[in-house]
This record gives sequence, structure tokens and C-alpha cells, in this order.
Amino acid sequence: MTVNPSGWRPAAPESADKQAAETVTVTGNRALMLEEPLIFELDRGETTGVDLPEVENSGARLGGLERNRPIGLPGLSEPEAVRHYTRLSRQNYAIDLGLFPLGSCTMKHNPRLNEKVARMPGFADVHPLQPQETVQGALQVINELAHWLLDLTGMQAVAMSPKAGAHGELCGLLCIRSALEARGDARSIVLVPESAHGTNPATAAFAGYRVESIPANKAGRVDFEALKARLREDVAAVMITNPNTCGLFEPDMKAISDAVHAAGAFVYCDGANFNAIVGKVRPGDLGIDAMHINLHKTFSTPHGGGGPGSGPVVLSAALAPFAPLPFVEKKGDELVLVEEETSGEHHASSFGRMTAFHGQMGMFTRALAYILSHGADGLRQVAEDSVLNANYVLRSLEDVLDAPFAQSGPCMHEAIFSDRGFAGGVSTLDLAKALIDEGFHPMTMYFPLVVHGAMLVEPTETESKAALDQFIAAMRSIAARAKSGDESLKAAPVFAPRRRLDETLAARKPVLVYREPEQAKAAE
Amino acid sequence: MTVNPSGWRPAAPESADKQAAETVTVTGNRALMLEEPLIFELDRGETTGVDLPEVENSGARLGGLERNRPIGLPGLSEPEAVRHYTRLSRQNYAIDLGLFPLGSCTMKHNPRLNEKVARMPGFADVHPLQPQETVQGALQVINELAHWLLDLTGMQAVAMSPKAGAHGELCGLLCIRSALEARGDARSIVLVPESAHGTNPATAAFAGYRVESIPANKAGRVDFEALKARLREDVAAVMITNPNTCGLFEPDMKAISDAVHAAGAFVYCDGANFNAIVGKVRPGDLGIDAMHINLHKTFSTPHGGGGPGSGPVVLSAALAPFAPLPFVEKKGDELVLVEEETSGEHHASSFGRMTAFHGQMGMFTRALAYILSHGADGLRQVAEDSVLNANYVLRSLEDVLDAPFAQSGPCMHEAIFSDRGFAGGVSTLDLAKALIDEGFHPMTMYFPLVVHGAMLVEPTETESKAALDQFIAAMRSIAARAKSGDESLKAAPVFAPRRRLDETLAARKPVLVYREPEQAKAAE
Amino acid sequence: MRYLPLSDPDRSAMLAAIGATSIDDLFVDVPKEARLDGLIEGLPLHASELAVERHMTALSRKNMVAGEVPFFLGCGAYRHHVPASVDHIIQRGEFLTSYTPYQPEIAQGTLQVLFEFQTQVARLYGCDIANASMYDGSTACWEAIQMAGRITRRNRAILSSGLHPHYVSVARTMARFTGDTLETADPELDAETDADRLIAAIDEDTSCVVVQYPDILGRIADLGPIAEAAHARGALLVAVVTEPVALGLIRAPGEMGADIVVGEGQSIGVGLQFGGPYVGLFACAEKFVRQMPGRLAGETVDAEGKRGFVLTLSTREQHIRREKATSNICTSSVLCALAFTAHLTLLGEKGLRQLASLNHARACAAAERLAAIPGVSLINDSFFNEFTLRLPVEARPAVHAMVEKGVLGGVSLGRLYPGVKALENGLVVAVTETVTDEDVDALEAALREVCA
Amino acid sequence: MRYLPLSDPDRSAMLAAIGATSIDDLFVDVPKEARLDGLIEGLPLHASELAVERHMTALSRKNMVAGEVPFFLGCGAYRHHVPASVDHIIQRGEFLTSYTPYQPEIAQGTLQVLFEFQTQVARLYGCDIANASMYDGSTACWEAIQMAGRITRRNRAILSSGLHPHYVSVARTMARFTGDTLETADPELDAETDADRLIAAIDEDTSCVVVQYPDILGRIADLGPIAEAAHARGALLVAVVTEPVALGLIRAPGEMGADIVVGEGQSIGVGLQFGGPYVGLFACAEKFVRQMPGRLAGETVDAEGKRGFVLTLSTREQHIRREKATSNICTSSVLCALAFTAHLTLLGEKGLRQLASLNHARACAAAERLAAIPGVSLINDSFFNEFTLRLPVEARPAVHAMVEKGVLGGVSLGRLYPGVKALENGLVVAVTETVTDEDVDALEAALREVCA
Ligand SMILES: Cc1ncc(COP(=O)(O)O)c(C=O)c1O
Ligand SMILES: Cc1ncc(COP(=O)(O)O)c(C=O)c1O
Repeated sequence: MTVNPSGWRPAAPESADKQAAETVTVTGNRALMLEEPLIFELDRGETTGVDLPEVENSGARLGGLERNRPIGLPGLSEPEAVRHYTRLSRQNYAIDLGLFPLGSCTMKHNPRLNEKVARMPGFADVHPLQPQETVQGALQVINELAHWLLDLTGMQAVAMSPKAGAHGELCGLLCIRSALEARGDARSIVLVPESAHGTNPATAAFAGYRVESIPANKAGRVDFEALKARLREDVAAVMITNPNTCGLFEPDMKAISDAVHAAGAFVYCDGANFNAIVGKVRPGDLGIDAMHINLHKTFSTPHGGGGPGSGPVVLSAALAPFAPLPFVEKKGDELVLVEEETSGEHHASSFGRMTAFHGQMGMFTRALAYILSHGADGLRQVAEDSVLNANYVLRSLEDVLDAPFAQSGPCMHEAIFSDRGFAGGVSTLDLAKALIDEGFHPMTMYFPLVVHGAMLVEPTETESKAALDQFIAAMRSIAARAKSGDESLKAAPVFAPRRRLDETLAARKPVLVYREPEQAKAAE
Repeated sequence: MTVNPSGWRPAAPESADKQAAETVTVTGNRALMLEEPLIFELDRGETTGVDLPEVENSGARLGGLERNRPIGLPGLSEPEAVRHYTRLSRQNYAIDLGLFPLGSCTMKHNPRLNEKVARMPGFADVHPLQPQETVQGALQVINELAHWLLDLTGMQAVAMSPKAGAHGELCGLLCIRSALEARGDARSIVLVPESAHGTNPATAAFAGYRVESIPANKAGRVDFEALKARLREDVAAVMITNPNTCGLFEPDMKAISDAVHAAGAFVYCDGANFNAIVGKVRPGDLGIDAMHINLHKTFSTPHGGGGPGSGPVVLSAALAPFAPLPFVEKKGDELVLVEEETSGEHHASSFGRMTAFHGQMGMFTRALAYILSHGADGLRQVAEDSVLNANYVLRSLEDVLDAPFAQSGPCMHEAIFSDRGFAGGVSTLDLAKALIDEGFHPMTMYFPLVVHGAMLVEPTETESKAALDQFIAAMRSIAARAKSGDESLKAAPVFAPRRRLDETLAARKPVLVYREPEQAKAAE
Repeated sequence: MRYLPLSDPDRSAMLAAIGATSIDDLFVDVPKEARLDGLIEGLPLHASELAVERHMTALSRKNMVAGEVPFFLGCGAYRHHVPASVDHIIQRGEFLTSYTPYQPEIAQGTLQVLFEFQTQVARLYGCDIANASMYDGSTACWEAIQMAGRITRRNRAILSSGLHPHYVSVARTMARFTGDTLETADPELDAETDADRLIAAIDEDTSCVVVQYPDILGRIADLGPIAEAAHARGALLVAVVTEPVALGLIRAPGEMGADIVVGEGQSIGVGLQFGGPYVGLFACAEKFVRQMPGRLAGETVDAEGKRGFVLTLSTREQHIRREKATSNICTSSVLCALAFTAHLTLLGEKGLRQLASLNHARACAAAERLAAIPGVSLINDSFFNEFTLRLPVEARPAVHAMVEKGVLGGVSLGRLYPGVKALENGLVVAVTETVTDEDVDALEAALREVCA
Repeated sequence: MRYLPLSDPDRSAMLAAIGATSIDDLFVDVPKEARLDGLIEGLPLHASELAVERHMTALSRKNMVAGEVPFFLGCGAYRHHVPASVDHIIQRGEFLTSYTPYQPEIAQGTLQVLFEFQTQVARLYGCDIANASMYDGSTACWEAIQMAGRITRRNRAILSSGLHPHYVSVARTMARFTGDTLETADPELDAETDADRLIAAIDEDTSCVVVQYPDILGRIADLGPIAEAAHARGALLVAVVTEPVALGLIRAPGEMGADIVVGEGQSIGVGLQFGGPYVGLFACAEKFVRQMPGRLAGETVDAEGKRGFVLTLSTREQHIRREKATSNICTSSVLCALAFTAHLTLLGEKGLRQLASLNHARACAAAERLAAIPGVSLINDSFFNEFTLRLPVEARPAVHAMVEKGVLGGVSLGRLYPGVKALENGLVVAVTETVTDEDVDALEAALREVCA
């Protein structure tokens, strides 16, 4: 595949685009790039996209609380609604459109088989409180997935109910805190590396802990010495991301775990980057006590523009007894869902319930279908290809972009670059926006904080070499412009549905809901 | 809704678009407008998007005809394939994106319920040759739909197997020819109005008839006098489209039918425009003998970029005996599919089979779901709204565009305009291409042939007033430019994935299949 | 392997370009002893789509499908008809396979949807503003309690006995670790809600009162008096709504003085899915915006002055504020929010009112018939589409017995409040527009038998 | 009415703008007596989505679903596993709800897909070029006979007895009206195909010989000799392929000298659907392009020199040539062509070969087991995934008897050739990758019983 598939030499400004520049449409549309109003602007009062009877609630038994004023909900007929959302969807970038190298987010292909499976009536149309004899298949899905997660991580138990990674972190820390309390050893500090994802410190605080941070060393790893020095008896846990947020493996992981345990604390591992090592390394062999797995990353449940996700947490033997309710247990050839009621008998020390019902079933079915499709061999290949792709990007760009840790050896599934060498005030942000014009989603920007103007590139294993080569060509061209201080980068993107948006304005005068013009006026 | 929903005043050329004009991407992409190579260019040999075992066909029983050379089929992994087709899809315009006023094509909203219904395993996963006791539900769908079509048209019988409108025309003409032959009266001529759709004369020829054309009168209707004059005993049938292709109702229809019958010939009605009169007029009351119904127009089965369609044909009592096989018949409370075998008993005079199996079942389920959703009241409203929308467009544009028949009264579901008054060599084509930039699909151009530079606008009933107002505003602005001979119209479209394409080149040196560069060279 | 585009030649070429001799060169940082040289034992290898589909189909067939039997379960998850177009919309690849909208120039689709969603939720709840979704109702409920604590700088919350027991459990779990005090109680099989108890319990340390509306037994109580009492003592009223369809017919909590309104959005657009994923709704008064958890989409303009949307006020959030964030939530439930907003847009004011009326009418009719069964009584004076019956027998075995007859007859309070004798005979029955007269016949017959 | 955006206020406003007082003013051209003032009697009124879905579900449940029983039917429609992504792709609104690509600047998606499809079909069939699809295999077959007539200016076609009887019927129907002569014959339950009869029958008036490959009984014969004999007398060879998957394993008709190759594309990507919609494939030698029916997508460049695609050579078609067109076809089967090309792209050369091998291997194994049943014999020497058994009893009742045992055991020749005694005991059995060993066990057991 050529870098420029249409087989056409970049048009000279005077041609085509010149005419485009001089063309103004009365609709504001530009052919297939269509402007779309808000549903509130489309609304015409009593329109609806459903056909329901008008029933008289004569004998209403609403406790005298009938509505006495309209809600103010717009309604659209079905044709208008389908068009509204279809048009809006076209203003989004997505994996289905191209490379989405958002570091730390593992934006990989989402197989459609998994969507089909999740919609089987036996999974999609089942109530969480149906008697257990009527949901044995659902419980079996949870059980099979749990076993895969345990085998892949080499851990002792798994809590399936957490609803996302951050919720899983909370689950892990609550297990740790419960274990400490159980031995009457209240500790108040959780250590978190500077490079950690924001959810780590936020979760520690949410769980009632104070947070202290551990510095990183030159090689982008946890400064083991500094960590050891801080391991006093007030430390409840250390949260480590491995592979870490610089896309590097923590080679001292086992030693760190031992040191932490020696100090009477626990090791929480942020498993968001499990994709790099699945089938290659078992976290259980590294001495960790708890780790969440983002099914919406490693196991490909669609991210959906911001969730839903799912964050099962694998646990060590030391933490297993404290796992939250509910969980699935095998009793003979029947599966039982252990809830509050039975916790007495089965699970005295569980720290309790984290969410209503039993977790993200719709994600479990997708993840299980994904895992069964890959199998043990496929998953190992996933890790290898994701690491191969990242290193290919790293080595193809290190001569034009500063790669702070490139010397220290290969990266795992992510390649990280800094803005060193950019001239004329061109920033990481400018480069990212120029990538948009080239038809790519930008990489993660300015994270982790330990690298200046960080650009964290995670291609994932579902990108072809051709796609990577095209991305690399685009990056090389933009990097060259950045180093030459090319002012025009500041204008990017120019081809997207919107130019750069004024975030300061948005935060200074927050407009979070639509108000009809009249009201809006009044509000001012 | 404002005409320009983004609430922004048309940007002056020097701003935004200027920068766009000066930006050239190395990928050829423009943000969300992505260039996509051919599968043959993406191919890398043995890649596949399925996981199948390599089985050894040791004991192969292929009659010694094993393949001895590769086919040359490219293969893509699933992520690449999904991306390939998703990217390509984004280069299409569609009803889901906006107004698609393609006259004569009835591009209305396609309800997703119908897609869901067609995919129910009981319909989608049933073999056409299953024993009849195992497909009673499928036969019932055909039967229920048939009854609706008969009630809506006031006719005596319906042939369900034709695969599209043109196939339905063929079915109708073959019934007519069989009826004539049955009475030993071979006739050789079919009369077709000048304004008829191309399939009418083509079908007549395909059925072995000679075609003569009937002129239209000033009012855009069939010239009844001229027709009567030509009704000699060599005339087998007259094909009339009603409402006709100028979007006008033929007021003399009944009189025409009577005259045709008096001359011993039959009346075929092209029902492509049934949408304008469904529930308002029964063609059976107008004396027609056969009419096809495009389920993919009036009854909203998706057009799919060029089919599949379905063209059931309703028949008068005179033609009913000659209907093709197979058909469904009620025997007690069982439904039977009458095929060749039983034609002897049931249907001695059937002209035979038009297609393998029993017709477009997948379209029947969709059309039936559509009809049941609308009901008798909804379908009548469909006709009224489609006619209302067309007349609204007609009256909103007649002051800026020449509307040849506007004086003679209202139109039906289509408004027709001519290029009269366009200056500086600006053509209907130029106007159509400018509409593309405004975010609309062009209307039907240069058809029917009886209007110079015809523009046939069919909004359909599934367009909102807001959508029509926006379309009208765009049309008024372009019409004004066309009359002022604005040269820039010739450059349109400028915002579409492609500028105007060289159709002459395509026809002069046809390239109909991909050839690897080497071969292509060799071929020259 | 169908999901992996790299061919072996690709891999070799790329290794060569990298200057590695084998893939293991790229895993050098992993200590040898931690590296697995082979496949993990005892796990199956990759499988064809057909094989996987067969396996999953077999599992799915082991469940009783709600749509295929007379079905009356509710208690926080409701079965409503979702238009087919909603599922089509959420399967658009541009929505399904995009990330949180960090790059607004190419995420206006998701951002505008969220802005519309926030507005709909705020209006439905009768509040000024709403956020871009939480995990679900139960976690949103705890976040609301926390938020009330931040606002009032108090840490004693009073939970209504009508609050869904799972929501109570979640709060209880968290409170143990945050040191908040929670006042809780089990409900009573009684037409009266515990408004008086709540009002009486409010004191100067009270951060908030948490009331579900309609409550777990289906009862509907005026929130006005509770709001007044709370405000009088500087406490907030947190209202929880598990069945948003009810708000098509009854007054919005915000109108009655609730300061924070949270709830479950599942019943509009999302479907049952054995309990997840669902979508948490979170709304409040504008003055509290900076204490709010979760994402917020806001309106702004682009470099050309065109209206556009961005994620805003992120200084509240973990990725900026880290341990000082208002919550640790990151990924929430945007795709479910899309399903919710799309369904609600299809309903509109009129459709939601009609849907709510239809639900209530059917529930009233069913309640009358069931209450007429000898020994069975209806405890509710008021309800929307869900009510509680007192049976002459223990409800939990009754539910199992009805399963034998192919009827999913409701949720027993024994399942929700194990060991609470006083509630043992309570059966909560939900009746939505998806319930047919034949379904009610079947339930009535089954219930008669098990109660006989 | 959910599909109609106009509100009553809209309607009044628009009528006013038009200057009409009522909607009837717009129907003045319809003679009063032909106008219906009210609703058509006896038809139901509009219904909710839930109600319609219930009705259609009830109808669908009255059919026996192929995927839920041991299933062995073929004869022109085959059950293969279609990847889920194919259905996702064809449901993209931009493909599903677009029209024939008359405006190429905003239809490049469909046009490139068709160009890719044409290339795949041409290569699969071993021909130079292919068109953008026909209705189905049977109508494509007649179009091929007509095209051969135009090319040779002769009107006598010789049809192989191995040609699908429905295809023969369609040709027979049309020939009656076009005055073409057709030589046809019923097949014999014999391993030998009728190649010799065909060759013997070719004369100077023969426009073409039409041969199905593999044929209706599953037999595979070399087309080379027939092609030579035809060409020797200035006639063309038209090959018909009803199971394209076979071409993953056996030689392409074009390679063996076929001038026109047509067939059914259903078995790749489309699914059974009770017989339609399917997709007709049509390929031929480049020199015949101007005699071809149907749409053709061709490559060209746009005003900037970028590669693009358009519909081309439309001077062959009805909308330009009217009565002189090569065919009357307009709407064809593009969405099914998309499903076909997408599935074939997922398979690729390797996947198609594997799929074909798997089909053949399973069919061989099944044939052996079934032929071992006392009284049952296999007539085929050669076959791909479909073969014919001679039963000791009439096959048609046997098929019905097997249905009683929940097995869809094959297609009886009695169904396809009613009244032809010599074929009465013939049962055509298809075995694809979707057939499990358990399915074969079930068929064997059922067949044993009905043959006993
Ligand atoms: C390293 C890391 N940790 C934790 C998280 C939080 O996971 P979630 O967004 O599922 O809550 C993420 C995801 O953004 C992450 O990248
Ligand atoms: C007036 C008219 N007649 C006949 C046809 C042919 O119908 P089809 O394309 O379904 O064969 C059409 C559709 O294009 C048409 O518009």
C-alpha cells in the first residue's frame, strides 16, 4: 500500500482547495460533512418517534403527585432521530476509521462477533434478580471468564463486579484495607509513583488513604531505593503500574513486591497495560497482591466513547477472603451466586458490596467470546504483536523525535516521545492536532507527567504494518515541521469538523445544558 | 431550526478555508475524510480474516479437477476488513445522512425494525426447499403481504416472485401476452409514452414486443387523442406510469383504460410512483390490468446502493389465470406453495417460472413490518404527506426555477423543473453538483426526457419541514447563481471526497477489474 | 488468527527494522524466571467464529429469557421495549469504537450527544445541570452522599428504608472506609413510607437525607416536607430514582426541593443484561457544579466561531487533581448514555407521558386482579408500575414454585432482605408495557396455586 | 405515526404556503369517483413497534430454523457460516440507505466496492471481467443465453440435464416468448454427466451450450471438451455455478474455456433467507463487454487527477438505450454483492481454500457413512459438498418422515422433478462446514429408519 493510496501527488494550493476556499455554502454543510443542530433546536413540540396509545389514568394511584408542568423533552420522529445520530456519529474518529494510538488506552479492534453474542436473548434479556436456577448460563459465563483471568494472571481469586478500572482499583485497595484491619494493623499511607495514572491517587483517597508519591529514575522506572527508604509501617500499599505508564516493564517488580511484603504492606498492580504481557508473564509470579484488568482494553470490549467498561480484580491468597460480594461459586454441578444473605456462611470476611447486582455482564460475554477466539496461543501472540508494533514505531521515529528511554532498551506496548527539539513555540498539542489532519487520532498527550510534553503512542496488535508505515510517514513529516518551528502547525486541524475549540471559555462560563434562547437571555 | 445550524456566519474566504487550501497532507487524508486503497493493494498474500483448519483432502473426489493455479483473491484480517468497508461507506451519501430527493426513486426512511425482523432466524435461516410443513410462517408472510397489496390496489391477484420493478414489468407483459395468445390473438406492438422510464421499452423488447412511443401533451400528460388514434389491433398493451414521471396524475386514466380495452389490448401501469396515491386511489378502480409495485420504494425496503428490490405485480381478473409460478394458496388452514409439479391441477395457464425459488422473502418481511406499522391510516397519510412535501417544494421554488407544469395545477409526489433561464452555459448538472456541496443528494437529472434539463425532485413523506426549508434555501441560492451564469458552479463539487469524475475516459478505455501493476503494464 | 493483521513476513521484516533477532529480544526487561517460554497449560487454543458462537449460544440457552415468559421483575431493573433504531445507533462504529472525547475536533459526535444527554437528565430530574453519566445508580448514590458531605462538611447521612437494599449495601461498604455515619433501616410492609422517621432523625451533623422515589416497595411519597426539614438544618436532600419512566407521570424530585438527584438510567434504552452495563444519572443545582463527580460536556466555540463542545471543568477530575479529585471515576457509561438519550429523543415529552401512563394503567389493572387472590393483599396506596403484595406464604419459595410453571412472577423481599422475617412474605411485582393480558392471567393463576 | 415527521401545525403551515385549503386540493387531478374519501375497509390501523415485532416473531416461530436442527439442504442455496462483521458492514447506513451510484462524487464507497466485487468475481470464475451483479443465478443464466444469442446471432441453446431445474424453467418460460429454441433433458441417476449428449447436439445453429458445474446432482465434469466442441461450431460455452465455494478447490470454468460464466453468489455472505434476495454473478471475456447486461463500475480520475470510480458503458443499458438495451435490468442486488465481497475479502485466497477443503472433507465422510446404509447407494464418482443418494424408497416421503424426527435431511428429486419416475428415489444431500458429526449421526439414524 502506498502512503498516499489515491495515487495522486499532493495538489498545489492554487488548484482544488483554492476553489474550496472560495466556496461558501448557505447550509454550512460541506458535502458529506454535515452540520447538525441540537435535538432542542429540532424539536417541534408534540412530535414523537414511537406509536403508543393515549391511555386515561382515571384511577391514577400516584399519591397525588401527578406532574403539574411539562418536562421540556424534545421529541423526534424516527427518520429525524436516525439522521440526527448518524450525522453526529460522522463527526467522530474511531478505531473503525483508523489508527487510534492513544497510549494507555489500548484502542484495539472490537470484533463484531462479540456484539452479536452480547445480544443473544439469553444474555441480553435476562433480569439480574431472576431465580438462580433460571440463569445458570449467565453464571457459567462469569465462571468461565473468571477461570481464564486466574489462569492468565496466576492469581488465587478474582472479584468480577467492579465496573471499570478505577472501580477495580478501589476494590483492590478495600481488600488490602480489610486485610490490614483484620490483623488489627491500621495503616494510613498509599505510595504511588509520579508516573501513575490519575485514578491511582484518586482511588487511594476515595478509599480513605493519604497518598505519597514515589519518584521515577532516569530509566523511567520506579526508583527502588527511594521506595525502600519510604517503606515504613504506616504504608498500607504500594500501587505500581506494570508495564508502567512510560510503556516500560518494571524489572525490579519481584524485588519490590518482596520489599513491600517485608514491610507488612501490600502490592497493588495497575493492570491497564496487561495487553503487553498477557500470555507472556503471569503477574502472580511477580508477587503482586491485587490487580485490576480493564476488559475494555486488553479484552477488547468496545470503549463506546467513554464506557461502559469492566474492571475485574485478581487477588492473591492473602486478599482472597476479603473479596466483595456477590461472587459465583460451584456447588456440585450447580453454580450459585453468593449474595449478602449467604455471606455469613460462605464469606464472613468479605468487605461487602460495591455495586447493585453482579457486574458488567454485557462486558463479560464480549470478553469471553474474545478470549475463546484467541485462545492461549492467540493471546500470547497479542502481547508479542502489540510489543512488536510499538517497538517498530519507536525505532522508526527515534531519529526525528526525542525518545527519552529509547537508549535503555526496547519498550513494551507503548512508545514514548518528548517535545525536546521543537522550535518556534510549537508544542506537543500542535503536533497532535496536525495528526488529526493526516487522518489519525492523536496519541496520549502530556501523560505521564514524568516526560516533558509526553507523546505516548500505543498502536496495539490490531494495526497492520501498512497502517503503521503510513502513521510513521505522517509523524516524520510533522516532526520535521515541528523542529523547523513551522507556524502553520498552530492552525491545525484545518480539515476536521471543527477547528481548535476554546476550552478556557468553556470552563470560564460553563454552559452544561441547553437553554431555549429566551431562557438563556433571562439567565444572563 | 436555522438554515445554518452551527450558528456561524459564512466564513470569509481569507479565514479557515484559506489555511485548508494551503495545507497538504502526506497521507492524502483530510481528517475524517480518509483515502482508502483497493483490497488488492492492501493484500499481503496469505492473510485471512477467518480461522479455519487446514484439512488434507487426501481422498479428494473432485473428478481430477483440482485447482492447479491460484485464484488471486486478496485476504484481509478482520480489523483491516472492517476498517476498509467502514472507510468506504463514509464516502457515500445516504438517506440516513440527509434529504435524498431522487425523483422516481422514492428514497424514504428505512425503519430499523424491518432490518431486525428480516434477521429473525425463523426468516433469515430458512431454506427455500424445506418441506412446506416446516415453512408455514414464511408462507403466511407472503400471504399476508399479498392480501395487503390486493386491498391497497383493488386488484384480483398478485404475483409475488418478481425481483424488482423491471422484472415485475416483464411479469405483467408476459401475463398480457399469454392472455392474448390464449385467445389466439397475437399482437406485436406495445405503446409507451415518451416520458416513460427506460425499463418500460426495454422490458417490452425483452418480452419480444416492438415498441412505439406516444407523445405527451402540453400539460405533461399522455396525449389521449394521439393514443386513441394509434390503438389498432396490432397493439397488445399500453404501458402507462401513473402518477407519471413528471410527477403528475393522469386524469384520463380510466378513459384511457376503457379505450385500450375497447381496442382489445391491455393496460400495464408502472407503479413505481404508487407512493403518491397509496390509500387514496385504488389502481383497480382505474381499469388497469397489471401493475408492479416496487417494495423498495413505496414500502421502504432499503435500496442498498442498487438493490436488492422486489416487484410484486397485481393483476386484473383477465390476467390472473396467467400469473407465474410459484404462488401461495390456502388449503384449509394450511398454506401451500404451488410449484411446477402441481401447476397442472391448479394453474393450467400459468406462463411459468420467472426465477429460482419463490421471490425476495427478505423484502417481504421488511415490507410487511412496514405496512403493519403504518396501517391503513398511516399509509394514506404517507401519500398525503409525500404529495404535500412535493407541492411545498414546487411552490417555494417556482419563482426562481422554471416549473413547466406548475400552472396546470398541483403536482403529486414529485416537483419537476427545467433549466430554462440558466445563463453562461450553466447546466442542470452544474446545479446538481452544487447541491452536493450544500450537503444534499441531487435530484434526478435529465429525466424524464420530455422536459429540457429536467430536475425531478421527490422529497418523500419522511422529510421534515425543517429539512425541506433548508433544501429550498440551498436551491434558491444555487438557482440564483445559475441564472447569473456563475462560472464557479462548474467547479462543483469542491467538498466531496472526489471532484467531478471523467466519465468519458472511463467509457473510452474501460478499466472494469483491477490488474496488478505488472499485468496492467503488460496489458497495454 | 483473524484479529491479527501481521503476517509472519511482516513480523520478520519489522524485527529486522528494529534490529532484533527474535521477539524475545523485546521482552528482555522481564526477568527470565518470570517469562513463560510456552503456552499456559490447560487452556484451549484459538477457535473459529463458528465454534465460539456455538459455545456462547449453548450457554445463552441455559437462561430463561424474560421476553419468552410472563415476566414481572423490577426492583431497580425494568423491562421496557427499546426501539430497534436505538440499537442501530449505538452500533455505529464511530460511537461504539471511539474513546472518551479527549480530542474535541474529532469527537463532536460524542460531545454533542453528551450535552444533549445532560440537558435531558437535568430536565427529567428537575435540576439545573447533570453530568455525562456514572457507572450505575448504586455507585451514583454513594457519590451523591460523598458530594453532600463535601458541600456540608458533615458526614452523617440518613438513608430511607425505602432505598434499594443494594444501594444501601454499597453505601454501607464505602462508609466503613470513609468513616461516614449512615442511619439505615429496613422497610416495613406498610403503605406509609418512613418520611416521619427521616425528618425526625435530621440533626446538625446531618449531611444529607437519601430517599428513593418511587421507593423499593413501589410507594410514592412527597419529597417536599423532607426537603424542607433537611434544608432547615443545613442538610441536603438526595433523591434516588431507579425507574426514570415514572417521571413521565409524577413530579420531578428537583421540583420538590431535592438538591442532588441520582438514579439508574437502565430502563430507558439500555435493557436488562443480567444487571450490567447500566448507566448512572447524576444531576444537581448549578451552584454545586464544582463538587460534582464525573465528566461534563460544555458548549464553546472553535477558532472560526462555530459552536462546538468540549469536556470541561476537568479540574474536578482525577487526571488533573489526582488525590484531590471529586471522584476517582474515569471510564463511565457513555454508550449506555447514548442509548438512553436516543430512546428518550424518540419518546419525547409526548411519548414518555404515554409510556408512563400505559405502564401505570397496566400496573393498576394487574394490582387489582392480584390483590383479589384469597390471602393476598396489596400494601401500596400509591405506586407507578411496581407494587408490593403480602402473600399468605413465604414469597421466596413461591417465586421458585412459579418458575416451575414457567412464570417469572416478581422479586421476593426474602431475596433482597435475607433473614428479615417481617418481610419474608413480600413480593414486589413490576408491570410494564411489555406485559400482556395473557401474562397477567398466567401470573394470577400461578400465584393462586402457590398461595393455596 | 413514528415514521412521519410532519406535525399537524407543519401541515397547516405548508398548505397555507402552497395556497391550498386542504390536502384534497392537491389531489384534484384524481377524478372524484376514483378518490377514496375514507380508509380502505377491513385493514388494521397503525401499530406500535412492539406490536409489530410480536406479530412477526410469532410468524417466524412457525418455521423450522436450519441452524437449530441437523440440516442438509442445498440444490442452489447453501448454508455457510457468515462472519458477524459482514452483517455489521451491510448495515452501515451509508451502504444500506443509498441509491444506485448515479452521483459518483458522493458514491465512491459503493463504486469502489463494486469495482472490487467485479474483480473478485472475474478471478473466481476465471474470466476477464464481471458485472456489478444480477438478481440471482437463474435470471443471470437466461441473460447469458440471450447474450450468447446476440453474440452468435443464433437462437438455439442446449441446456445440460445437470442444470438446476428452476434455471431450466426460467429459460423455458422466457424462450417461449423470445422464440429461442432450447434443448433440455432430465438428469439420470448416474455417475456420468451428459457431456457426450451435449457435444453431439451442437450444430451450426447453436448459440450456446449451458452447463452447471458442479451440477444439480453434485457431479463435477471437465468443461474443456464441451468448450472445444462448442467453439469448433462457433457456439459459446455458458457455465453456471450455483456453489461458488467449490471454486476454492476446483478449476474455474473460465480456465476450461467457458466464454460466459454466471451463477448464484448466495453461499458467500448472503445466507438462506427462504430463497431471496440472492445475488447473480455474471462474468465473461472482455471482448463481449458491449453485449453484457447490468451495471459496470469502471476506474477513472477526477478533476484533480485522483483515482475514482463511476458507472460506465451505460450505452448498453435501458436508461440510455431503452428498447435497444442489452437487458431491462435496473435495480439489481448491490447490497448482497457487498455481503459477498466482504465475506470473500475476509476469507481471502487462503480462507476460501480452507473453507472449500473443509466442506469437501465433511461431505466425503458423510457420503461414506450414508452410502453404507443398507439399500442406499451413492451415485456420484465426483462431488464437492453435495451428492446424490439413491434410496430404496421414494425420497420425497422420506424427507417428510425425517422432518418428523427433527431432521432436514436433504432435497428430494421428487420435489425438483415432479412426476419423473426415474428420479423419484433420488435424495440430494449437502454437507457444509456448519454440519457437525452429531448432525451426521442424526441424519444417518433417521435415514436408516425411513429406508428400513
Ligand atoms: C494506567 C491506567 N490506570 C487506570 C485507568 C482507569 O481505568 P478506567 O478508565 O477503566 O476506570 C486507565 C484508563 O484510562 C489507565 O490508563
Ligand atoms: C418509473 C420507474 N419505472 C420502473 C423502474 C424500475 O424499477 P427497478 O429499478 O426496481 O427495476 C423505476 C426505478 O428506477 C422507475 O423509477
